[in-house]
Amino acid sequence: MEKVTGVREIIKNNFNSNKGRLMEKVMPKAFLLAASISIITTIGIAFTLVFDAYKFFSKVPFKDIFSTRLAPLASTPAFGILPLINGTIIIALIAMSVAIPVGLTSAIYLSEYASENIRRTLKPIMEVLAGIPTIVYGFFAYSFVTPLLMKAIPSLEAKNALSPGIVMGIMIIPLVASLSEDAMNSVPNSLREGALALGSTKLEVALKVIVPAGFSGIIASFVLGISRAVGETMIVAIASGSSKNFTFDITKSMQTMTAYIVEFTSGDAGSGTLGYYSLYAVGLLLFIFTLLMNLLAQYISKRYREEY
Amino acid sequence: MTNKLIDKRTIFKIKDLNLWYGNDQALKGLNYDINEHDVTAIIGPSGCGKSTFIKTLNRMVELIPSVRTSGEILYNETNIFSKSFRVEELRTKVGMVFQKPNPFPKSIYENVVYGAKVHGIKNKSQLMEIAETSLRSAALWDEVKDRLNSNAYGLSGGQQQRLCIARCLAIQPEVLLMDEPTSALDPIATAKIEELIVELKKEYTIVIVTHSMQQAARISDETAFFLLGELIEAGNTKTIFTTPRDKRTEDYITGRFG
Amino acid sequence: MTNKLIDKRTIFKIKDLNLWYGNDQALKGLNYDINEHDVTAIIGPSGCGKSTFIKTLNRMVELIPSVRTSGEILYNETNIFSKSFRVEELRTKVGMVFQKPNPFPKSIYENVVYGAKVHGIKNKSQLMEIAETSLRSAALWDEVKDRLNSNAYGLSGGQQQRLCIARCLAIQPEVLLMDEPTSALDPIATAKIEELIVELKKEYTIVIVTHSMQQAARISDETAFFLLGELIEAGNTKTIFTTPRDKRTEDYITGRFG
Amino acid sequence: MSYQIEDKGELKTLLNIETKKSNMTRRIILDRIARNIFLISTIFALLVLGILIYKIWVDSVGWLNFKFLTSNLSIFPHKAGIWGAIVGSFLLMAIVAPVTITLGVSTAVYLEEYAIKGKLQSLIKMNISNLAGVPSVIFGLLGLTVFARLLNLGSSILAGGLTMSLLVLPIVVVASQEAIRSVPSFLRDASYAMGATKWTTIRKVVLPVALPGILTGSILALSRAIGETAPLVVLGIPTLILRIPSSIMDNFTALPIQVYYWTLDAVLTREYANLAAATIVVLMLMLAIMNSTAIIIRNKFQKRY
Amino acid sequence: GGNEEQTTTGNSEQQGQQEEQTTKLQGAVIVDGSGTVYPLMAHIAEEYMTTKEANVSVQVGRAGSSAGFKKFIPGELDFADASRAIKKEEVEQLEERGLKLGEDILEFKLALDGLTMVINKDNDWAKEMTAEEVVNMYLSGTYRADDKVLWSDIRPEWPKEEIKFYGPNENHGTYEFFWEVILGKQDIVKTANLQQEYPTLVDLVSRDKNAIAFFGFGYYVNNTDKLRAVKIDFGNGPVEPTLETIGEDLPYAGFTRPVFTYLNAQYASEKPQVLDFAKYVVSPQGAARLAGENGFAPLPAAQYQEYLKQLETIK
Ligand SMILES: Nc1ncnc2c1ncn2[C@@H]1O[C@H](COP(=O)(O)OP(=O)(O)OP(=O)(O)O)[C@@H](O)[C@H]1O
Ligand SMILES: Nc1ncnc2c1ncn2[C@@H]1O[C@H](COP(=O)(O)OP(=O)(O)OP(=O)(O)O)[C@@H](O)[C@H]1O
Ligand SMILES: [Mg+2]
Ligand SMILES: [Mg+2]
Repeated sequence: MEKVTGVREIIKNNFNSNKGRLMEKVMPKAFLLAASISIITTIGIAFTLVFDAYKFFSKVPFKDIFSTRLAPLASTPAFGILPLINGTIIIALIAMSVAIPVGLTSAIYLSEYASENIRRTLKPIMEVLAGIPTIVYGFFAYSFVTPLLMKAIPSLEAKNALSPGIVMGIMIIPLVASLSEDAMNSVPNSLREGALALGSTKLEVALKVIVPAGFSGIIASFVLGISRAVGETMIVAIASGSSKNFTFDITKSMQTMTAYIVEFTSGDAGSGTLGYYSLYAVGLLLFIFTLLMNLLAQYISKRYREEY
Repeated sequence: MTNKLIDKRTIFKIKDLNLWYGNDQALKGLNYDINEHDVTAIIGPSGCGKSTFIKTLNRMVELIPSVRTSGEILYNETNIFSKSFRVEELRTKVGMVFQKPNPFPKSIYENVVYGAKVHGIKNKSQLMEIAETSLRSAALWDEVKDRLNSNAYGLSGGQQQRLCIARCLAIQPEVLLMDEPTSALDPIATAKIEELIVELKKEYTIVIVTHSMQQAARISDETAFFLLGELIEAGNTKTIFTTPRDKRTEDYITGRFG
Repeated sequence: MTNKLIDKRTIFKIKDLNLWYGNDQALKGLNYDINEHDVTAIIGPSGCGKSTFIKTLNRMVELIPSVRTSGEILYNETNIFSKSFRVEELRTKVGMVFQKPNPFPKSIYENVVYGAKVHGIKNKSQLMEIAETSLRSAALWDEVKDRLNSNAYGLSGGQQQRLCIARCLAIQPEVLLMDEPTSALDPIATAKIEELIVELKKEYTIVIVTHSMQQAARISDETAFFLLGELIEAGNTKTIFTTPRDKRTEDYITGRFG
Repeated sequence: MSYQIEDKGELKTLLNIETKKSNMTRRIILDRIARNIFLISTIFALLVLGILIYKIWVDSVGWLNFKFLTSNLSIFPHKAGIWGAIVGSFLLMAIVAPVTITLGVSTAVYLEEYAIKGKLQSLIKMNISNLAGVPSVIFGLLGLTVFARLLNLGSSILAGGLTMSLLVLPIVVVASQEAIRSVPSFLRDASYAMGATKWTTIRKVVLPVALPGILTGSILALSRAIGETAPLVVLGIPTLILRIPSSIMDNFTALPIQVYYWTLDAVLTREYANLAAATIVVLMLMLAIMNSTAIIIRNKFQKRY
Repeated sequence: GGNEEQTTTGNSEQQGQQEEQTTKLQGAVIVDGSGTVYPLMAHIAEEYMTTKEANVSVQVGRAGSSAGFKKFIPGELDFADASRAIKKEEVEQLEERGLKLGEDILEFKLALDGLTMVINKDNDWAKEMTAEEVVNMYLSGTYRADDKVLWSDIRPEWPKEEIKFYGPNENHGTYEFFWEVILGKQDIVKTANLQQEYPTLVDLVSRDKNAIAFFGFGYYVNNTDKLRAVKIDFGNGPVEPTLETIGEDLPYAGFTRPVFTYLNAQYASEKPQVLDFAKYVVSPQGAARLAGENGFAPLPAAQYQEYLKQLETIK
């Protein structure tokens, strides 16, 4: 058996020359550096928000923000955050009251009733729905859903909490549906069989066995949905207006925390003014809130995983 | 092919049963009667269609989308494949215990009363009564009576399997199908279950799939031997084990293959 | 314990080798010499540490983070665990063929020249020469010469395994480690590989793990029998198979356990 | 051991055949009804998608033409075109793509290949999944403070691109991690066994095999970035800008921004709603193309080993 | 919308006038401020960029008058648009930074806006009102302590139904003008529903028979199908706000207000494109020509001429 001459020598020489070895040392460091960008980003966000929020709170006493009057540009400005929190919560509630029932029932349908073919067709369509930019939903809410709702509810204002809430809910359906479906799918088939063998209908299997067994995953999907709803910006910026009134009337315009940030950064606040710093205070609150929600979702799905 | 005593009533009458998974035929022209209050053991090498067969008896096999069947299975004279026979009703009458214990991730109590609740019983004391009776019948009551509200996953494998049996008994089935109910259990737990089966036989008709020749011999009245989807030989267990008529049965029983 | 002929040069000298996976010791105080141009078969029941042992010879075992070793392995007189011995260099000299053929999802050509390219050979015609020679040595050239650029996954299992051997040969190692190289193959492909091993032995030192006593007897010069991480007996294959000194070796060889 | 079977008669009265039968019909009907409700609810989402597309299409009809695609912005609806926004969006992607793919893939390689299981690794992992949940406006604020003001990039394409890159980074990281993890370890072993170093193995074996997954994730990340609006609004993209950007330091407008302003201004000039709709159609078409590319890649390269 | 384009493409006379500038200008001009002024300013900017200096990028925002000044004062803008005159405090803040109004900061009136009272199309009684009636109805306490004013409080023959008062909120120059000039800084009715966004106002009034709102003429002309403008009697009979009646010497003068832009003259002297754009704004091609299309009445030509002269002095 002949051998190509020189291969061993070339390889040996290459080992002795130190090429490659440098790369071997440098690359892990480069990758670590890249990986730390994500941490730096988080720190950056936290720092940005805290830094400027601090400037805000050094001028506005903390207790002043627990007021229902929000008039950042008025001659006597007021920075009560309650209207924003109220608006955020109400719109998120509307959204979740659309997304949870529809998302959960779709998930049950896909996981327990649908044939493999139907599942394979519907899931990608859900993905498409989830991939539509939120600005498109915003346009849809304002130019289609609101006028439609106005016909049903004459007292509805052109900018209101209801329409963006509903559309936001529609936007969140795929998220809830697909995560809940994953949770239900991961319930072992043996439980399904056990229940069916007792003469249960599919409905009973789903409601009494599968949903309870996949509960943590389902709840985690709700929590993520809420976090999405709270953080959603463009739909509310377009369709819910920017009324800073403290109201529970969903036919009226409300402002969410995100919409406040958008309204103010899109020009209203020159840097260095109190209104400008108020953005960061609101941003900080929003950041902390969504962070907690995300951690909660992770905790729930980790904590209660693998029960069976 | 079958060899029944005259005084026993036939509960399942299987006529020309064929079953396909897609294009693969898993059951081939089965004809067989199962008698009331018998323990019928289904034996045969792996892949011969034992599980498929008993899952057909309560139509659980239909959960696999590719399955097609032909032929008839008469349950108390009614064809279980006929439109008027609702699958939920069949499964209520024909209970099933699986190879791996599959309790629900709920409390022991909730597991046992699941079926009763599903069937519309809401009365608390009635449910409690059902739970106790079923757990007693499954010989589990004494071991769990103090922790009915703890999670079923805290039980040992053998206890879980008896819980699954109790869960079945709670809805008063007439037949119990068991697919290798002891294969995941240790010998002691296995012995308990076997004892239980012998006891349950007084009240229920039992069809059991088993890999263990010894188990079949120990507990069953009738034995059916399957091979490659066909029913090769069936009849009184003693007869089958002592004087099998078919060469293949003999080979299998004596451990020459499988 | 070993029993070498005097005229053969020792290429691997293993001294007091211990290996732990976390807290579980998988290799226990091994002492063993492997001679140049021998085919050494490693046999023993499942889990006895065969794979662990040969993966230690090219330090592939270190890819598992929990692994700890003690003792020495001298390769041509140098301790492979010493700092000055670079693991890449060791692996270049000590090639390895795995149980399941593992070609890269690239063309046949790219598979064979992978090592050469990695080690800095860029010249096209030289690479082509390397590819052809290696494929010839692995007895695969005739079968694939017309489709060097098609994907390696289009080859049969046996061809893929020979491709993996060719890929090893391309960087001209001195030793070939083979971990049950034929266990995933059909008998005809196995026969081809065995033939090839006998052929390769002229140029390479080969250490082969096998589950098949027959294979060990057919192709190896030396055999080492492992049990629970210990080297029980080693020596000339004929001797081991005809007159094992240890009772456990005899039991294993005659199929009494494992 | 012997077990006392309780009197079955008692149970029989509790759960007699009649109860079971009478309930059965009700339960089965309930099941059928529920099934249909669940089906309708599943279809609801699709229906909305259909209505949304139909409605937007109807609004855009007559406005979406070659002139609209190739003309410059204008405050007059009939003159207005989105060429500037298209160029802006593309230039934005020209920043986002290299930045996120480099950072994202590197992070994934670090996490999957180099990081030792431990605090740092789980910190980074948790951090990434949290970042994925941070609202995009917050990224906007980060961009505004750090890129626009601190680094003095203003509302340039570079500032927007970097902000967007950080926003979609988690998507690329997670997808790449998934892809890298699915590279079978026997391929790595084969390479190591030939004396290849770790970096060589990653470069020549792991990354090429993981490439389809990485590409799919990257495309999905880009399609998220191309439709994101809030961070750009927060960065302060001007309302009217006519100059077609020629470098990454220029100010710009992008497709979703145009949708936003036109939707808001529809009250001033009604035809703006049509412009917004037409812009959405263009945006959605771009997304459709990107997503189908991703699907094609995913299907074409699925599992070859 | 009523503002169809009538742009002349060539614009040769323009080029002739600017002949001495052969070098093409480039760079950016940053404008922000009043949303009311935005359409006009944006239109001027677009004309400037399409017909004159294609390489200059004029960026027009519309944060609101007050917000515009907040950015203008620290030097973030070249121009601040305002639908009201700069306030004393704002002038003081400029002076703190060493900028003097009239020297470093130049004020230009751009055009004239007519404050328009709008009512529902179905409101067939309040089609004409006197200016005094308008003022009184919006003043807090004129008719009732709780400010729940009925139409019949104003004129007995009008319906006995409560008036719904609407208007833009404090963020808007329009509100400030209404409050300061028309109401004389007295309190507005407590029942007034003040909104941030014009769409909401338009919508609210178009759906409520008893609604009345005030806002700029521009928003009205774009929604004439939904709203009706009240003809105001300033003493010489009812006048409908139109481009022909709005103006300082014209019949609607009572509710006429100028809209402004403020130029940072330092930037204008440093950045030729800023100066050039400023000149364009006050030139006959600029505000004077485009005001009408955007719902404003132009100022007298002499006024623009004077501004132009002022700009010629900047070097
Ligand atoms: N879901 C399925 N899809 C397709 N074929 C199946 C399926 N389940 C079983 N089969 C095939 O049907 C045949 C009978 O399978 P079955 O599970 O009934 O055998 P078994 O006798 O129970 O074997 P074991 O003793 O291993 O449990 C086998 O060939 C099997 O491969
Ligand atoms: N990655 C690992 N982590 C922990 N323990 C391991 C690992 N790999 C192997 N072991 C343990 O080390 C012992 C030896 O394993 P090894 O794979 O070397 O056996 P083997 O002789 O090759 O067996 P087989 O014939 O099944 O391949 C076994 O007990 C095994 O469980
Ligand atoms: Mg089976
Ligand atoms: Mg092994």
